[in-house]
Amino acid sequence: MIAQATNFAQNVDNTFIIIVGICVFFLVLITTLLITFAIKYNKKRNPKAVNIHGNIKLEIIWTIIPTLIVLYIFWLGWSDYIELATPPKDAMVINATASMWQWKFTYSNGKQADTLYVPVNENIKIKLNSTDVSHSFYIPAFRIKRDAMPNTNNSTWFNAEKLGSYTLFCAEYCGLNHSKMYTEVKVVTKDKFNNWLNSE
Amino acid sequence: MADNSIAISSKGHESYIDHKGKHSGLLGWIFSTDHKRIAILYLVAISSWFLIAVLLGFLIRLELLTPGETIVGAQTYNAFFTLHGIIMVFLFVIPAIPAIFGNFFLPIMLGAKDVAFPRLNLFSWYLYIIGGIFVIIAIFLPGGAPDSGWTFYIPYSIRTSTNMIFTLSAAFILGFSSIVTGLNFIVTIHRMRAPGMSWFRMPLFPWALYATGWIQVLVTPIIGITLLLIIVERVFRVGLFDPSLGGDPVLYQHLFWIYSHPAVYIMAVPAMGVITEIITVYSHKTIFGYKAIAFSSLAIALFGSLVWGHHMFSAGMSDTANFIFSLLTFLVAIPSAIKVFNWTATLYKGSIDLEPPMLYGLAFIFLFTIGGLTGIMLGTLSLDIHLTDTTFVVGHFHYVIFGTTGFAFIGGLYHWFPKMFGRTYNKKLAKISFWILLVGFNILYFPMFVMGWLGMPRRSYDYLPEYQSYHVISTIGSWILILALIIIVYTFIKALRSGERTHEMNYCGGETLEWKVETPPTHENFDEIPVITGGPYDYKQNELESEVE
Amino acid sequence: MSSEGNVAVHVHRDDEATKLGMWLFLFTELTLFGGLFLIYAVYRFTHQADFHIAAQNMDTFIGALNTIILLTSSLTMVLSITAIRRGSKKLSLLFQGITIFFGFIFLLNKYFEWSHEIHLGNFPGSEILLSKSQGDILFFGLYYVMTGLHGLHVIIGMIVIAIMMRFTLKNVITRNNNIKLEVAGLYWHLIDIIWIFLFPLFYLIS
Amino acid sequence: MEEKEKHSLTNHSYSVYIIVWLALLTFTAITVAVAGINFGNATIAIALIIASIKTYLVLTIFMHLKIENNTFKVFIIIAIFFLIVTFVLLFSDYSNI
Repeated sequence: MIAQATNFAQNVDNTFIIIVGICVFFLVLITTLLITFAIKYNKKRNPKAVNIHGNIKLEIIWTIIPTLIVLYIFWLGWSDYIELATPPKDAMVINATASMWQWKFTYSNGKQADTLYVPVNENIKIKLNSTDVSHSFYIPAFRIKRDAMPNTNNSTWFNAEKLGSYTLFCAEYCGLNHSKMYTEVKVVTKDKFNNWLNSE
Repeated sequence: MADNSIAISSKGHESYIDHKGKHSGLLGWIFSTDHKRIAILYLVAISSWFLIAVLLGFLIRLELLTPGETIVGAQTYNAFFTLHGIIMVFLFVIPAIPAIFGNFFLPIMLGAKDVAFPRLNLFSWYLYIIGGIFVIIAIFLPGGAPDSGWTFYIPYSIRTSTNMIFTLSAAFILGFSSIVTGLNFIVTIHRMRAPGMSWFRMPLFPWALYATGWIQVLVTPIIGITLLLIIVERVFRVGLFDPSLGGDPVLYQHLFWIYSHPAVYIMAVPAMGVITEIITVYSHKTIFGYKAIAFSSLAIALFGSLVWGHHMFSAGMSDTANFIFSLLTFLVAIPSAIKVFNWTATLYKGSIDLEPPMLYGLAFIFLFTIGGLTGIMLGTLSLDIHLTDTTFVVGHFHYVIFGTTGFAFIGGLYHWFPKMFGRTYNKKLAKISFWILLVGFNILYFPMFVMGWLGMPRRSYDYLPEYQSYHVISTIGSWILILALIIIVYTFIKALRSGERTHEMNYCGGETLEWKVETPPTHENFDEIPVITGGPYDYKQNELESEVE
Repeated sequence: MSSEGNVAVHVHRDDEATKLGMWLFLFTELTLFGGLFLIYAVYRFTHQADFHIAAQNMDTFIGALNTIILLTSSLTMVLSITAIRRGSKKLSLLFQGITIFFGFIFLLNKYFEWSHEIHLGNFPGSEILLSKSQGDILFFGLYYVMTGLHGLHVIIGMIVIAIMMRFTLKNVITRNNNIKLEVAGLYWHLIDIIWIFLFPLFYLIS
Repeated sequence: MEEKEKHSLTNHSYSVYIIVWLALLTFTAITVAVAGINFGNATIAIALIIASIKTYLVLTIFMHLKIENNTFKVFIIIAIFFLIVTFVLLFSDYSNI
């Protein structure tokens, strides 16, 4: 299973499980009905069909129930999303610059790196920029993704809670070596991070 | 339709295939304005493109069998998936059902002799062919095959040195062809219905085509102008979208998806129409909730045109836009759900004949349900952020597009093949290939959901070893699917060449007008235009027998 | 609507269908330009000041003159239909001719306007334009594309009317069968409508 | 009333068209005159409203929409509705509410 390295990731996974549950229920329901009807009302067993033109009550039920369910799901998604869309004010800012086909991260003190080093349990805001075409900043373990484009000001944020090293992809097709455009996020302790940041 | 006393056909008339017009031989086909002949022209052209695109898809899967280079380099792979997308979308899925079955059966189902503008109809086929030729030119011109992905995202599509201009022109011309077909169908439905056929006595396949026609007419020009602007931008360096000239790449995405999302409904709604016909015919009973299905087609067309933004949740739209587009997206789920429930309810107390078309009909409902439910996951904002641009999306739209349009296309072809050609096919082979196809399909596309959830980006030539097992399963699935398609193609070609001849008018017990004309239909379909006195799916014999009971 | 649908079957010629088809085609033109108007609206919204300044390059007089020319050509177009319906073939031909003439004058004006801008260096890819602000580049990009596409439509419209003149001469278009002229007129009026919007958006915002 | 108008138009009087043409010219003059006055953000709105009125005149009289049956009117409404909704939805991304 995929790592859950942020609190946000846990929320997303919970939502995912709820929705998968609803979806599996409906899929099983429809499939069971299809198979049951196909067997029970097969031509051999049931040579005479009965015309049923419709049933207003049923129509209303199966309009209203899905409506309520999808509105509920919408709300789940929106409430998680709005958290992701509003970075905390105190977040530490890192500039991420995408170019064909590599990432470059610039820290507030001017230090640059190809690998994204971040301290654990700290709000990090990533400001995204691109020097050429569209790219997308994607860390599956954090469940975040945001496109990096020239001439636009996109950003995203996260708070990594687990130490470790995670993959960072470019998720938007960007040409020849798009698939090679990945690097690592290293979540390290605060001390280690400060040492690294101030080294050299 | 219930009135069988009208002599719609008189035996012994030559069919449209044998009809002698102004020209003979091949010219009699490519200059014919007969809607049925045009449908056959489309069938030949579209099927050929389909097979080419399938081959490309097969090669893509083969390349992904192992990380790194398996059979081709990255540039070739990028061209493969770009062409696979362009050909499948613009040359197969969008035209397939309207241009083939719509052209062939819409006038017949309405009780008309032809579409409203027969010459325009032929013209649209020529546009299709010219569009196809442009794609071929784009592949073989020295600059190299296009590698921008079928979405032509700015700025990449301006920067790449490959043959974008021909590719974009191809899409532009094909869009025009699609508009002409849609326009023709709308007018045909308004003006050519047989006497007595009110709107609610019209079969549901025409209803679906009507809804589709409106989407085609209203949204296709927007992609037309957008693609034209990329050409202008490439040739004259006019500042429109290019960020280096101040343009906004997100605005390009908006304009692209204003068309391309409704395009999904141009693909799916006619397929739903085909499936509705199949379900009722092989259940031998009337459709459950006729009006609900008719209106849900319109509702899907309407809402479907308003949800394009859900392709761009991670692109940096405002939160307001994300909120609105996510909410509207969920509203599309409702008419889709209504359709699924109505189809399922139609089976209840039917007399179900598991002929090959019906198998495709049932599989359609199953696959569409999976496609729709995964669509709900993608419409959910927080999940979409994680899942977009991964193979989850690839799996989702293959379930939705192959699972609906593809299955409806093959199913519809089985359903109407004897009517169109006057020959029968090998049903056993058709059933065997169906099951292989269904198994292969799921093995091919289901792992994409899992991979996508685990973070595998789409359009990637290379991947990390941790994803390999899923890729291997998926690729094996593609082999099974290809095997099924080979059997299917063999079945049809064999049926065409040496299938048993049949002139049975109503070989499946249908009630709509195409079952009351000759097999194959005559040049002008009807000797005398029928007068309609009842609904399209009355199945009178059911009611008579139940009264006797 | 359903009752009218039946007439079509019996009458060989269905003017109603032709008109419906034409209107649907006009909708495709409408959304074709609609896409451009969408782009214009967004860029004007995001670069308001730049657009104001850029629009000062436009000559309101020529714009207004062209508006009057097109409106008048619309009048002569509709008068030509009236004339043929009244049975005066010559008058109809005269009005069609005047319409084409006005179209030509419109294009001539456009030509002088474009050459003037190009002379000033306000054309795509020119170094003068590239040195200006992003809003300027976008404004002129849209200006050339939108008026250019519109001009293309004027040319197509003129060709269509020329064909209609031929039809009128050959009595294909007659007092009782003038649907072709009618739909050609619809097309010409649509071109007029688009200009009605282009005019304030490019000439009157400075 | 409508029957009468239909009659007058199909009876091919030139005068209606000339009156409408004069009205269109007047509106053009107004829009140019008004553009000189600075209304701030309302300037563009006024210009577009005048353009819409002119469009309405061209649609109903020159394009004979007034005497067409309802199908045509519904068609136009669908097309314009589609365009307006598209504008509104697109601007949900650009105006920061």
